[in-house]
Amino acid sequence: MSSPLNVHLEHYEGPLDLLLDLIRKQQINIYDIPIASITSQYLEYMQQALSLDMELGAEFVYMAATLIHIKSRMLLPRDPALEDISPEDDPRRELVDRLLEHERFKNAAEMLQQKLLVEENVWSNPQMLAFLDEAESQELAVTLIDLVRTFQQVLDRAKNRPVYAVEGEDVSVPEMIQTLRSLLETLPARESLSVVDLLERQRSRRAMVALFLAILEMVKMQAIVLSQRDAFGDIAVRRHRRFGEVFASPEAIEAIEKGYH
Amino acid sequence: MESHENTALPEAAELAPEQLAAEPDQTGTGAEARLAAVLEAIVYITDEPLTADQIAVALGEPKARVAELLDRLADEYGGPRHGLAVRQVAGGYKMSTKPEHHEAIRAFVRKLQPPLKLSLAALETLAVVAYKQPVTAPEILEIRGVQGVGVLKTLLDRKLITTAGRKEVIGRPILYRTTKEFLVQFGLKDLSELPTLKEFEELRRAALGEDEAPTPANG
Amino acid sequence: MESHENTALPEAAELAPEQLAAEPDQTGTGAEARLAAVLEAIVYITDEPLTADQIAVALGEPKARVAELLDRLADEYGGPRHGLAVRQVAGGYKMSTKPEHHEAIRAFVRKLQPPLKLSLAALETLAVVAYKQPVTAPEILEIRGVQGVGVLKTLLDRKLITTAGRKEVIGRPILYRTTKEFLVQFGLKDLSELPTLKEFEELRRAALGEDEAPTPANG
Repeated sequence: MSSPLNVHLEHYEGPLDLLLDLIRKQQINIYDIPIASITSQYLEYMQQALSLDMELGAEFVYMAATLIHIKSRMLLPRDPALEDISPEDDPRRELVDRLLEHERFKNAAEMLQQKLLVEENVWSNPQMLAFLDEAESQELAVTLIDLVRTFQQVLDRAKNRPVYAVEGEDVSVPEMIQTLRSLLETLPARESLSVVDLLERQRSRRAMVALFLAILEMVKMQAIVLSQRDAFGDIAVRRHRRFGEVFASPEAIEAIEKGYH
Repeated sequence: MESHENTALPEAAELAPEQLAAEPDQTGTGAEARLAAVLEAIVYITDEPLTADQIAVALGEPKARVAELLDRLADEYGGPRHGLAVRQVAGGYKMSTKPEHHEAIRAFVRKLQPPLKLSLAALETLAVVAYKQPVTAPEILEIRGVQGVGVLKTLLDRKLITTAGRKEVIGRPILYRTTKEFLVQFGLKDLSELPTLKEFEELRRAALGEDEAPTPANG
Repeated sequence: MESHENTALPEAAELAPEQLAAEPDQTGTGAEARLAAVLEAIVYITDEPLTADQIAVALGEPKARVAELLDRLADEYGGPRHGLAVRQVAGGYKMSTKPEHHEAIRAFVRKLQPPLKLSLAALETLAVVAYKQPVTAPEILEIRGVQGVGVLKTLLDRKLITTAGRKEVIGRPILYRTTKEFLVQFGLKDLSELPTLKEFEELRRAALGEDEAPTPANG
């Protein structure tokens, strides 16, 4: 049997696109998919893609597993007596539903593209500007997304801002520990500070480094606990339960002061 | 540069109907013609489609009358003698050239607005948002069967979609919906103008049923 | 992914026949009406007045015919039903609103409830307040790295932010927070609906990953 994929290897956005293409090109009745041959064609595509170093996402692998699973379920003989009591759903049913749903949205996307095509051939020439005050015409209509994006840009700018060398503004690690300590002391129990926020508040690179070292020292002293909810997420700082104990003895700070002088 | 200064009108500060009619004839068709003329001017200048309600409120005119005159305006421009159209887009009225003259007009268009280029992935995502809104990113991924929310950002950047609160499920994912800009860019009067998903299904089935011809290889 | 950047006619014709199909009857009054329509669209779309000669040459139509149709167009728009005019300016034709309606239009524009519009500085400040609230003016300056307390007043005037007591540090600076009006303007039920920076970052990173960086083989 010849594969519909022999000519050239098409790029598919996802496994549903690939399956739909296989089904539609061979004019297969989607409600009665020959799962064995479709599965082997699907796997053949994956193999060819692999040999050509084409990038296939994890979802392609997952779909392959799904197909094989369906195939095995269809091969299993069902007890006719059992079938009478509780007729089993067609194992292909869920996949077919997903394929049809996906296809509907592909068609909708096509329809949208046609609408765009028409709009591209239509021009407007509004003359509102002549009737607006100058100040108004320089303002932008804003949405929520602009708000987030703008905040992100402000933070990026703050990060890339040239660090002005402010004499006397530089702080030592022990000073930074004291600062952090007082910040944390006033913080309600169980609340945390964001490390990113703390770093952003520093005015110089030196201060940032000092803050960073201070945090490490305080972890070592068991004065604070760091937590991170997600990989690459922000890091939260909160008080260790021994927080009070640690700072009760002045030796701890003294030891650090010596270490940094 | 321009002379909108030589206006004969005294203070038309509050746009009461009597004041709008500058000419002596205050009755019937005179005032009507004048309102129609003002509406035409308004549809011409505005950069965003305005609804009949918005226009009526700002003018201080009865909504029904404004709506009727706007529809009449749209009808008039619909005729073949006109190269302009007054179309209903995003619930409002918008003046533009007619699509069938695009070839002739193209040569004269200075500020060709860059066409809205969207990848197929972006269009599919947009379609899912349009039909399933409000919808979360995981739900979109489920339907598309593909990893990748990057296109969402493209759509957000182009203001075709926006956020619509959060879904009250674990993780409180952000909900997305289409914007007014979406309707404008795609020339849609409102969302109900989109064909239903069922209609797509029927079209396809009809095509397969009547015609056994292989579906053309797309591309 | 297809490009319809240049004239999309062949494709277009099959895609949306009724809307884009251009040609039909080129004879007699049909052609005349069509040329008149094209002229109207051209006069509308061009910002510089074009002479009848310029238009005729570009369209490949007889100059006399173009000039005649343009004059007829100007006559038609001259009627009182029209709020627009096609006037001869500097030897060319140009569409504009009629001067006698300018007061009405200006008053209309003033009364329009505009979408929330802000200068970039105001938007930045609002964003900082939204995400860092309650926050003081010095803290805002610190984050933005730009002087400009004037925008705070703008935001206060527009009722997008309000004061929220004083911060107990030296100088006891005033704290600011966003208002209910802020929520209304941005379509938020409450502040927890603000997308977090993390969510935005994820979209951004995903967008970069998908659109630009070629993903390394096998994830």
